[in-house]
Parts: sequence; structure tokens; C-alpha cells
Amino acid sequence: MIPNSPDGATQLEIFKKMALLKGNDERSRKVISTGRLVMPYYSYRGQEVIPSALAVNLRDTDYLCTIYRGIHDMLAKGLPLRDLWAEVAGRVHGTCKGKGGPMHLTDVAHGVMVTTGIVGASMPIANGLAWASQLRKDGRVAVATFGDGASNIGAFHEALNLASVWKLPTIFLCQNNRYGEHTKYATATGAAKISDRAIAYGIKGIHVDGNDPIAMYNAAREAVEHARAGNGPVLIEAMTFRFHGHVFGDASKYIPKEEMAEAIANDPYPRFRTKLIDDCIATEAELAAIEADVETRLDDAVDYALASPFPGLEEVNTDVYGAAA
Amino acid sequence: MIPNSPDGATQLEIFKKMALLKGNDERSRKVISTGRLVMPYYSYRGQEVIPSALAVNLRDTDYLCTIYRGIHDMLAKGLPLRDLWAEVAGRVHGTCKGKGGPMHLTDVAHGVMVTTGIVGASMPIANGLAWASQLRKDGRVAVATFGDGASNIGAFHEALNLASVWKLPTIFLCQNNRYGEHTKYATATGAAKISDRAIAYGIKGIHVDGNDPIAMYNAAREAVEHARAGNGPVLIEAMTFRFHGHVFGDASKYIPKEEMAEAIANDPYPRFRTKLIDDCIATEAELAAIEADVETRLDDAVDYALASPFPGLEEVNTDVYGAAA
Amino acid sequence: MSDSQPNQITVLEAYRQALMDAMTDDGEVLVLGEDIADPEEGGVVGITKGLSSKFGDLRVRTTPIAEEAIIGAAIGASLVGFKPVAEIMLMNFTTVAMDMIVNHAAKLRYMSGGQTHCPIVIRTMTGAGMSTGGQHSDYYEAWFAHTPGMKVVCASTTEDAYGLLRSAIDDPDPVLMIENLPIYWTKGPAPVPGHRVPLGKAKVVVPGTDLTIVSYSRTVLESLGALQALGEAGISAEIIDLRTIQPWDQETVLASVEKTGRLLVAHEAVVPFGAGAEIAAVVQEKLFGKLKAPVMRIGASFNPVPFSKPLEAEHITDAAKIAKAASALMKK
Amino acid sequence: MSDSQPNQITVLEAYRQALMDAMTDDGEVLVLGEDIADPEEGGVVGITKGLSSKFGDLRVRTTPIAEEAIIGAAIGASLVGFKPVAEIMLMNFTTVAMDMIVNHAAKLRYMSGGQTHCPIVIRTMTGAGMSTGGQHSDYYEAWFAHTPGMKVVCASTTEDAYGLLRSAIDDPDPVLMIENLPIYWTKGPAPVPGHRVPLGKAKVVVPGTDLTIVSYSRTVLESLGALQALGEAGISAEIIDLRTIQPWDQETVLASVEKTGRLLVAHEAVVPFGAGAEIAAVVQEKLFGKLKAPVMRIGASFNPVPFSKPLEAEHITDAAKIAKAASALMKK
Ligand SMILES: Cc1ncc(C[n+]2csc(CCOP(=O)(O)OP(=O)(O)O)c2C)c(N)n1
Ligand SMILES: Cc1ncc(C[n+]2csc(CCOP(=O)(O)OP(=O)(O)O)c2C)c(N)n1
Ligand SMILES: [Mg+2]
Ligand SMILES: [Mg+2]
Repeated sequence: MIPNSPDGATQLEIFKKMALLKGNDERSRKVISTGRLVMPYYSYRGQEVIPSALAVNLRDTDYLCTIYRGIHDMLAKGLPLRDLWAEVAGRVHGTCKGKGGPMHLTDVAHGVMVTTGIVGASMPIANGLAWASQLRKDGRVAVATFGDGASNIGAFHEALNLASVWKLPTIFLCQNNRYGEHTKYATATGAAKISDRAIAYGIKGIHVDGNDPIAMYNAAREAVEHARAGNGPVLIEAMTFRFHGHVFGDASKYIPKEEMAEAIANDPYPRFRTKLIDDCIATEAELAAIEADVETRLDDAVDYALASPFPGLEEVNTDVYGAAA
Repeated sequence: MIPNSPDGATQLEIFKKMALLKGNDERSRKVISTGRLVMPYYSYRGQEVIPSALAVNLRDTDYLCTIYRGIHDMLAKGLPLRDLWAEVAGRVHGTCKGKGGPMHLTDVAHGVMVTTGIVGASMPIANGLAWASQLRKDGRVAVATFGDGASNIGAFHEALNLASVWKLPTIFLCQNNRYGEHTKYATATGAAKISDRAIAYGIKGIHVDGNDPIAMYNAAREAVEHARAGNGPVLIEAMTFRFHGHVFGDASKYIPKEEMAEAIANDPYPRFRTKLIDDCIATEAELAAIEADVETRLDDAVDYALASPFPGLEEVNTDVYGAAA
Repeated sequence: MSDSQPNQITVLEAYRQALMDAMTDDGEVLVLGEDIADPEEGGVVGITKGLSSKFGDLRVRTTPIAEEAIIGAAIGASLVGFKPVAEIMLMNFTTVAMDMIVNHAAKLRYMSGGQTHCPIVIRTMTGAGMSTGGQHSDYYEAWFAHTPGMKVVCASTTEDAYGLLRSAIDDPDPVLMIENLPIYWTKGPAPVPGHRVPLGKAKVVVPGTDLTIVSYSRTVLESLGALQALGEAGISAEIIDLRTIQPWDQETVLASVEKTGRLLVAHEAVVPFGAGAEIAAVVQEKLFGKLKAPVMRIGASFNPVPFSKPLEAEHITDAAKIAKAASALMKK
Repeated sequence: MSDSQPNQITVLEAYRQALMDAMTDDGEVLVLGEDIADPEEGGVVGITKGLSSKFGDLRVRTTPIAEEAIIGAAIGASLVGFKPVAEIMLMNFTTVAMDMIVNHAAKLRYMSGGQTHCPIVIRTMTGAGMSTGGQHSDYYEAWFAHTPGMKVVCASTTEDAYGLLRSAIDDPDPVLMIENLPIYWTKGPAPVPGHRVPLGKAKVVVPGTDLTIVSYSRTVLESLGALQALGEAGISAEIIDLRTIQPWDQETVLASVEKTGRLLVAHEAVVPFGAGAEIAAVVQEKLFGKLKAPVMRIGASFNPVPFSKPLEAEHITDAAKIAKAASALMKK
């Protein structure tokens, strides 16, 4: 692990992304609960640090394959708010013309290549993108994000092993929020640590507190440098927690009250916010301004989305096949 | 590992099985090359020690799920020669009435529950048999055999993890013969040792020389005792080699001559045979008698098989569904 | 809600009741799947709620997210006399377990020459209309119906949900039970405990004289929804709920079409190479020269399920589209 | 052998030549699969022999035994402009990769609103007759033809093997190329380099007047084998090689059946819910009232492929059975 912590500007960058992610999640749940939008929504509140600290180590041209619980990953990677909101509202101005929706966003311009609703599927596909980088020698890395539960499905195993023997620049980022749907980590997972599974593939494994922006930044940086340098894949297990259940409407009854309370008490967002002020990296006013700006942009994005038209019905069976050569 | 070696009687038992397996493999290749039978045949010559040393630690009631290269596993477990030969000859007196063939033998009476032609598939099914034992508390263990290449497929991962969290009495026996079809171990497998993969599931892993009957006996005994005692699954990686290519007709051009020569020079069969004589466990005459007996039984089984009728054509679409309750 | 009306329960409750009763009647019935035990709230929609508390966590077992392992475990236990009911949460996830289902569960009886067999039930839910997009609501019944050794059933009522699941559990072969998610919360009469609905028997839901509409799963309710419009157009439709797709009840369907002379097959799956094609192929053969019009088929538009609400609505086989297709068929 | 006759090569060599030429013409064509590189002897039957030596081991890559990883890698590379040809050794092993094929390759274009697409080819071999038993010779073309976004092709000659594979590689969508194993070593004219056979176009192999036999893959050769017996019975059969199953050439088939008035669909897959059902369903609709007899179908018996030689022979759709079915159809 690289011990030294990122400079103030970088820390502020990370915070800016965290503020955007947190604000977007809160807005999403508000818009749904007030009935303005209907969509299956997988809140990532509590997991903001991971993609934020990763993204500052990535380039626009790097590839991302994420999952249904992945809007935080995409926003951190650069997915524009208006495109996101128009998509989750099912409108024609959405990134996927409304055809994909919240579980299937794609935004090639920012490297958001695949969003899958199938547990484990982000990993084998990320390998193909990493293979492309290897062939083109363009130095890109491919990041596949997934959850703790996904580390028990066959696709995880096949993908990490292939990445190892092909020495691919794939970063397998496991966001371990301790639960897979309603199932506890230990009920489903035989490994003491998911990062230990790197041994099974002879690859680099990193275990990190995904709620600590500095530690997460260093872990991500180490992984990205390792992969970019052509040293092969990395498995990162970033420990975190989700505050609002598996999917919107889930009351998390399967989570012990104390566990939830303790997790929320350790909410990484206010902790990092306070740290930035204590370390004189930013003032309360500056951070408040960042947060206010997020709200303004969200107002704009939501209004834009809801004002955007639905796709025409003729769109229902277009984009199924391309025009044959 | 249990250091002490099995008594002479047990060693002789292991040898008897090895003699049967070796004789059967040689006879199979002879019968095919002389055109008396047509079948896809996956020679196990060189791998006889593994199932022989395992089987003396098993009961008839223990379960076995094996693979296309599994006739050695089945014979060691007790599959009668006549039933085997009638099946691979496609005759109605075969264990499966000729419908299964060499890749799909089943012999419930001796615990040979499934033989699959799908790489990796023996493992998830063995878990179900182990679950049955756990439910019935009948102390049975379920053994799934598979190859080194199979340790890279998703089913391996899913099965070992499930066995771990369910604490199943499943023994995952990997017969590492260094090649998967034409592909070298290192070309396909990221792990330094397949037994290291046990770490990924928090289960017991054993790495053993599968060509050393004593070491293999102790490894199998340790695994069987562990599983029977309710301590959960075990992954055994038994190192070995196959002398006659992947499938009958494969000239093994992808195997370096020296590697093949060295492996054959270390043929475990003559080595163990000599050891038994040197250790005064048996005389040359006694071992020769065992081998002669194997030939006699093979003569009988082959004749029986070839004299046995083919199934009637009406059998083509029976056994597809049972009679509904 | 289930007690808001006397003797009325939801389809979801009917499935749960069937599992409860089957596990009570037969100690060899097992249940496994993701999140299905009570510490995990008895499943994501609560169908298996109460089972693990009542029957213990060895018989009712939450699994990792590992569909191959789930079906494999069900197969293994079934080979030695257990009757596992495995839940694959959504039908799209059966794609992960296809090898276990198709190469093993469906074939072991045959490949073993009848020495073993796999009395397992695979319960899975699906169905468009919930805005879940392209990977959560497909119907693949045609794949499994094309697989020798498999049986495939779909229920559209509380009584069939209960009775078909009980029969599927009794059945000596692998049965795929496809449950429609959107209709889980519709209500109907509470099934008689122990009631069985035989596999392979269709049901004439509404008798009619002008044309036959064969459908199953949610699409039966959509077909019923088309009745009023058809009635107003003076068309008397006979509605048949196929209930079992493999093996399907040719006798009942042929008798009906012989009477009406017209057949519309309606299902939620896309039309090309769908289950409707088999029904059309058999009917045109068996009733050649007796049909007043060609057998017509209606199903979802040929594309993945879209997220956007208007597109999703356009995609689905609903009552209005069925009424339109039926009227068009009358004019042929 | 390939030079035993001038300009004659085997079907196997035609596939190899197509891969060679495609990789030479287009640097973005990649090949991956188990044992496919030259250190592994260029595949278990040698189809990819020579490719890795010529194009390097980054473009031609042997994989672990991991079908999900194979298709996933193909998909990922295809999203950014490569044209991967992934080999799934045998069709039964596609069951391991169904999620990648059906939920991803076939859907990414649609779900991304056209931002990305998957120009991949999946080559797989299958076919009964080699005594490989129940898990090595199934035909699942109907599953993939039922999947929006997928294309499915089958060749029965050297020229189609070459031309269809070249077109499949050019195609912007995922194409499943089903290769029949038993006919790999049959010979035919060496294809013209660069020759393309358009997807979606059937071929009238033998013109006839009394009935139409539509088939594909090895079954085309079996249909041709039935010609003599049919001729002796005074029956003039028109033989059509469908070549592409999805999208299939309705125009050519309908024109032929309109002429003959009779259709027999013959394929190696089992009949119920098979591809023949779709063809029958469309033809009975489009040619209602114009048919002299019902559309008939013939395929393998409804069971897994048996090992025992006589049973395997009984199971397969061969020339004799096709001739018998065609004659019976003439009597209807
Ligand atoms: C193959 C497959 N099986 C089951 C599901 C249903 N499912 C959706 S999310 C989920 C839990 C995943 O948990 P985890 O990997 O920890 O990710 P998290 O949701 O916690 O971020 C499950 C079981 C699925 N989408 N795909
Ligand atoms: C899912 C699947 N993929 C590919 C194959 C083709 N195949 C049969 S055996 C084999 C090699 C297996 O190697 P290994 O696991 O080492 O076992 P061995 O044959 O060496 O005993 C392969 C690739 C298969 N049978 N199943
Ligand atoms: Mg999780
Ligand atoms: Mg091997």
C-alpha cells in the first residue's frame, strides 16, 4: 500500500464526487417516494467513497462495467446528470433512449460500457474490454464492480482466472456491503475475506476500508498503476455498507438494528466532510457551496428529464439488429 | 497428514484395484484398436493410484460423481466388470441398458450416482448427495472427481463455496494430470496449486502425490474422516499424469517428449508392484496371480458384453419420463 | 389483505400454502434458493416465509447466489429420494443454470437407463410490466418444452397455483414452474388443502363458439380481459388455459378448435420460435381442412423488454391486442 | 487429403480458410476458445490450426475451460470494435454460457439504445452419429432463434461453410454458427476466396414439383439422400437448404411451397417446440387454403441422444426416414 495520502486538491475532488453521489441518491429516493417517477432503485447511500476515490485515479477512456447498484459508479466516472435522469425516467433523451433504464445504463463517452442486472456478469465482459486495451496497447484499464454476494457465482471465478492467465488490465472491484439482498455475508460466503480469493488466481489482492477515502484512494491508485503497467489484474475488496436496503421499499428487517445504527453512525460522508475542514483543505462555506451546487444541478436534471419526451412507440423494436454490412 | 502407512493387507487391496484398473484400460484400448468396439474412450492409464487408494477408504454406500475420464473411479468403487463392458458395448445388459455409454455410466448399487461429460458438473451434484447424507445423518460422504482444467470453470467455484457454507460432507478430488485436453496447466490455471483454492472457501485443502499409493491413501483417509465427522468439505489435489492422450486417437503431440518419457519412467504401477515385493507384502507369484485373474475376468466381461443383445429399438424413447404419480 | 374477503387468498399465498402442505405431508420435500429462509425474510417477495421456522434450516435452505450450485444440489438430493423445490429467483437467471437443468436434470433418467431420476421442481418468476427492463422479465418456456425429460407448467389462478405446484412436487420428473410476478397479488378462492391439478390437462375457462383462444400464465387474464370487447363485437370466444406447456393437452385444444374452427394462441413470450408455433403446427396438421382460418399467434414484440413505460406497454401482450387479433382472425 | 482431388476441400478446411481470410482481411477479427491455438494443436479437430502462428497469440487465444469467460471476453472486445470469433467446442456447452449469450450479447444493442453492439460470432459443433451419447450432440438452434438480437446459421457445404462464416464475421450482430461434426470431413468445391453467402437467404438445392423439403445442416445431406427413393416412387421433391434459421428466408420457402403445395420440414433437433414448428406456423398462415396437405415435420425422436449404436441410428433423422415421411405426405 502507498502510505502517503493524496494532496488537498485530490481530496476535494473526491469529496465533490461524494457530494454529487450522495445528493443524487437522496434525490432519487425522494422523487420515487413522492411518486414523480416509478423505477426499481438500488440505493448506494453509504458506498459513495469507493467509486469517488477510484474515479480520480481513472481516465475518461478507461472502461467501466457496473451493476444495477451502480449509479454511484457511473456518476463518479462522469455520466452526465441530465442523461442519467432522462434515462431513469424512460425518456428519449436518456443515454439509452429510455430503453435500458436504471439497471442498464450505458454511456460510451465516459467509458460506462455495460450495466448489468445479472449478478457476476460485469466481470467476464470487463475482461474483453481489457483484452482490447492489451491488443491496442492504449494503456486503458477495465474496471468491473460487483458485490460481496457476486463473488460466489461462477462468472467471478471464470473471469478472475482468465484475467490472470491472460495478464489482463482488469480491476475487479468488490464493494462488500455485508449483504447480498437479504443474505448475510457469512451465510453465503465461505472465504474469510473475499480479497483472499486472489490467491486462487495468483493475482494481486487488496483488502481496504472502502469508507475511508484516503485508504480507498491509495488502494485504487495501487491497483490502477499495477494494471496499467501491464502487471495483470487486481482484486480489490472494499468494505462498506448500504443504508437503505437492497432495493427501494426494502425495510432491511434482516439487518440487526445495532448493526445498522453503528453503520449509519459511521457514515463516511460527514466524517470526510469534517476531516476536510479540520485539515484546512476546505472551509465549511466551500463545502456547503459544493453541496448547494449539486442540488441546483439535480433540480435542473430532474426538470430536464421530466420535460423530455418518451420515445415514440416505433422505438419498441428498433435497435434489436443493426444494418447488415 | 497422517504419517503412518496402511497395513500390508490394505496396500495389497490398493494394488488389486490398481491391477484391475490398469488391465481394464489396456484391454479397452486393445478392443478399440482392433475394431471390436467403437466408443469415445478417455484413457486413465497412469492415474490408477488415486481412485484405488481412495476407494479402500470408502464404503459401498458412499456416493461418487465422476466424469468421462472416470472408469477407473467407478471400477475402484465397485462397478462390476460385466456391467461396465456391456454398457460401453451399448448392450441391454449394461448398467444403463446401453443408453448411457462410456461417458454416462451409473451404478446405484455401488454408489456410482452420476458420470458426466460436462466439465465441472460432477461437483454441484455431489453436493446434493452430501446434503442428503446430512439430512439422513447416515454418515455417507459424496466424492466428486474432476480434472485440473475443470477447476477453472464456474461450477467448481459455486460448488465448493456452497459445500463450505452448508458444511457438507463432500470430497472434491481433483486429479491433476497437468493437461486439460491439449492445454497445459499453466496456460489455463492462475493458481500456483489448485489445492490453494481451498483458501477461497475456507475449507481444508490437501496437495498430494497422486502417484504415491501411501501418500494418496493417507490424504484420502484424512479427507474421508474429516468429511464423515461432519467437519465439512475437503479439496484434494492429487498430482498425476495420463499416458495416452486426452481421448483414444490423440497422439499427445502437445506434450513435450521428455515430459511424457519422464512420466512413463515414473509409472506408479510397476513402482508400487516392486515396493510390495521389496516390503515382503506380497511375492512376485502372488502379484502375477492377481494380474492373471484380472485378465481372466476381463476375458469373461468382454465376451459377456459382446454376446449380450442390443436394446430393442422401442427403448429409444423410453426412460425419458417416469409414470406420473 | 388475504383476509379482506372470506376464503380469498392471493396467488402468492397459494404457492406458499402448497409448499407448506407439501412439506407437512412429505418429509422428503426440501426447499432451497436465494434468500428463502426466514432469517432472510422468506424470499424477496415472501413466498417461502415461515417454512424454515416450521421445517428447520436443513430442509429449507438459503443458498449463495449460485444458480448452478442450487440446481446441482437439488439434482443430487433428488437422486436418492428427496423432492427438492429449487427457486431460481427470476427466469432470466435460469440461463446461469442451463447446463444443470438441460444436460443433467432432464437427462439423468435416460442416460442411466432408468436407474435414477430427478423429481425436482424449479420455481421461477418472471413477467413484464414492473419496469424492470431487459434482464428481469423474459419467458423462456419454449426452450424447456423443447427439452426431452422436462415438464413445464404455468398457473393463472390461486387454485391452479396450488394444485399445479402440488402435482409438480409429486411428479417423478423435473418440472419447471413458471410464476408470473405481476399477478402474485391478484386474489382468488382459497384452494382446498391437498387439491391437485393434474399436469398435462388444460382448462376451458370460458366456453365459446366462434374462436378458441389458447393462452397460459398472465396472458390468460389478458385474454379474459378481451372478452367484453369481443362480446360487444358479437364474437363468442372460448378461452383455454393450457396450464401445462410440456406435455400440453392436445386433446382439449383440438376438441375446442374443431368446434370453433379458429385458433388464436396468445402468450407473453415473443412469437418467433415460441410455444405458440408448436401449438399452431400441431393444430394445422391434426385439423387440416377443418379450419375456417389459419392458426394465428400473438405475443410480445420481437425485442428485449424495454424499460420505458410506454414501450413496455407496447411490448406486452395485453387484452386490447388480444381483442384486436381475435377480431382480425374472425374476418379471415 | 484435401489435395486428393483438384479444388476439393473438406467442410472443416472451408471453415479454417474462412477464419484465415477474415483475419488476413481485417485486423480486428479475433479468435478465442479452448485448445484453439497452435501449441494446443489448433483445436481438437484442428479447425483453427495455423491461425495463432500466423496472427499471433494475442489475436488467437486459447482459453481456460470457462465458457462464460469466453463469451464475456468476446462481448467486451466487440463493444469497442473488435470482431471476436468465439468457439464453444460443442453445442451442449453453450448451456454454460447462456447468460452471456442471451442476457448480454443479444441485448446490449437494445438496452444501450444502440450505443453499443456485439459483432461476435459463436462457432460451435454438434450432431449425433459419433456415439458420444447424451451430452455431446444436441441441436438447440430453436432456443437462439427465439432470442431477439441473435442470428443463427448452419452450413451443409464447403462453399456455404466458407461464405456463411465470412458473412457472420462481417455481421454487426451476434451470430451463432452451428457446425455439424459428422460432416466436417465431407468434401466439396474449394470456395472462391472472399466469397460471401448472405445471411437470411435460403438456397434451392434441387428443384422439384411435388413437395418441398426444407432442412439445414447435416439434414440437408440426408434429404438429398432421400431423393433417389423418392424419384423411384415418382415423387419430385424440391430441396431447400435454409442456411439461416434466424432470420429465415420466408420468401424462398413460401414461393416453393406455393408451387408444390406440400411441405416437409426436416431437422436433426427433436420435433416438439423445434425450429420446424415456426416454419410450419408461418407457412400454414401465409398459404392458408393453398396447401394440398398439412405441413409435416420430421426430426429426432423426443429423447436425449442414446449411446447404443442401433438406438442412435433409430434416433437420428436420416435419408430413409425422410423418404418415408415425404412419401406419406404425398398420400395425404
Ligand atoms: C444470476 C443472478 N442471480 C440472482 C439475482 C438476483 N439478485 C439481484 S441483486 C442480488 C444480490 C447481490 O448481492 P451483492 O453481490 O452483494 O451486491 P449488492 O446488491 O449487495 O450491491 C441478487 C441475488 C441476479 N440479479 N442475478
Ligand atoms: C463445459 C465443458 N466445456 C468443454 C468441454 C470439452 N472437454 C471435455 S474434457 C476437457 C478437458 C478437461 O480437462 P481436465 O479437467 O483437466 O480433465 P482431464 O480430461 O485432464 O482428466 C474439455 C475441455 C466439456 N466437456 N464441458
Ligand atoms: Mg452486497
Ligand atoms: Mg487434466
